[in-house]
Amino acid sequence: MHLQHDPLDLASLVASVSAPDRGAVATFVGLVRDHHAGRGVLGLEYSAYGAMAEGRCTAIVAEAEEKWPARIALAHRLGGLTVGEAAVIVVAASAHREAAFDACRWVIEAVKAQVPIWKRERYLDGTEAWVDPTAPTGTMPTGVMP
Amino acid sequence: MHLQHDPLDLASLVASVSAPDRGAVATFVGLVRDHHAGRGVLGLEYSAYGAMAEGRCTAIVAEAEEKWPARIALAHRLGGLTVGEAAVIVVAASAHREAAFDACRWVIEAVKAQVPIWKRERYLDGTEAWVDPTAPTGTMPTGVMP
Amino acid sequence: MRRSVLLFARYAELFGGETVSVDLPDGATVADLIAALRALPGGASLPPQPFVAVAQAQAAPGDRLPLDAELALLPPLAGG
Amino acid sequence: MRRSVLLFARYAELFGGETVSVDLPDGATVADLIAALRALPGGASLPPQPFVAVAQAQAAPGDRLPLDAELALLPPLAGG
Repeated sequence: MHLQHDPLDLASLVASVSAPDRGAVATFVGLVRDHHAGRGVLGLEYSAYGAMAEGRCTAIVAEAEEKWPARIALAHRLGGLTVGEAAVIVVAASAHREAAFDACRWVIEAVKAQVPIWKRERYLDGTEAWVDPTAPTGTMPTGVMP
Repeated sequence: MHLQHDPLDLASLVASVSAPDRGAVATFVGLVRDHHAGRGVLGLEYSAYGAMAEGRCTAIVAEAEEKWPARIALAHRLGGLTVGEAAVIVVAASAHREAAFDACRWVIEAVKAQVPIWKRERYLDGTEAWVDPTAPTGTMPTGVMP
Repeated sequence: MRRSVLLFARYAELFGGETVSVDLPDGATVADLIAALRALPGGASLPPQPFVAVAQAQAAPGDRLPLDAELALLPPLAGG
Repeated sequence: MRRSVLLFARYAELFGGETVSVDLPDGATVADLIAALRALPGGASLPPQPFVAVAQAQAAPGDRLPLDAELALLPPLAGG
């Protein structure tokens, strides 16, 4: 399972792929930021096309483990999150730090590009909006409502 | 202080540089491996030119924080370590994941190249040796003694 | 035939539910599905090439829709 | 004048202690220091260009040794 409503735990994900013959562990943690496109963010809600999202995460991990001599852990949070909470964690453990870094970076890019997850942000001014990373930067998020 | 004899704690290092406006956190953890140059490793001992090593770590962190919009945490273990323990941890927190990854990777390379720390490995066969990363791979480590 | 399409996030709000039904001819393609969705109330504000998943995989406009495949209309992804 | 040089790791074993003393002329360079160290018992197995730190910074062979600077001879680094 790569998607979970419970808080993500970096240490346990690192432990899940560490091994005595994998001395290099690269990780990426995405935290909920307090601002987006110039607006103050209070928190957000992640939702997903659950079955497809799980399937894409599993496929991404498998593809990374085929491309690099590395073991990958991947977890993405769903539901309500507040500022500072971890939204996504990628861990890549390898005998070689180049492979660990490259695999970790590739996985987070693949997650952003391929996994059907959506984010609804709540702003300081009381409004909410669905985040659209494909929208031109500087424009208002789509679907703004009070 | 970047050098410590106590075990390294990834979570507290991540927390030390995370902030609501830094949503991307890249980390590198170097663990003691169970083999080196084809030999089984039981554990190792790190020693340092303490004052210079602390100074180089501080300078590396400062240089990385100037090159990238990131905050860096860096800790290196000294003394005796067993297989699987964390020897070094780098954390780079930024608003942008590219900066976080690039800074993290640059710091670990700089640490390996610049910080006066030495490693004496203990092998399964009862021998010990100082590790020399500049020696041709495949050769025996220098200073092997029973 | 009548096909049910899964909706998520902003598109679920757009169409007012988590699924929507459309009538499609035999041999219909992803492009036909998009056209049918666009004709529904709320569908006018879909982007030119919305992301359609067929059997939980990204599909191209020319792909035919297998009879029993799960169909879904996906807003721009925002995970990670 | 007599200068003390800090030794570490394998080089401390090589010279049998954590410091070693060498006689150097005024205006001596890093290269002079290395030559003096190489002439000591154990010094023959030093590499051609060992890493010398002057005042805790890497020094080049032609650098002069300031009078009060801390001198150190460093084996190949193995941290990280």
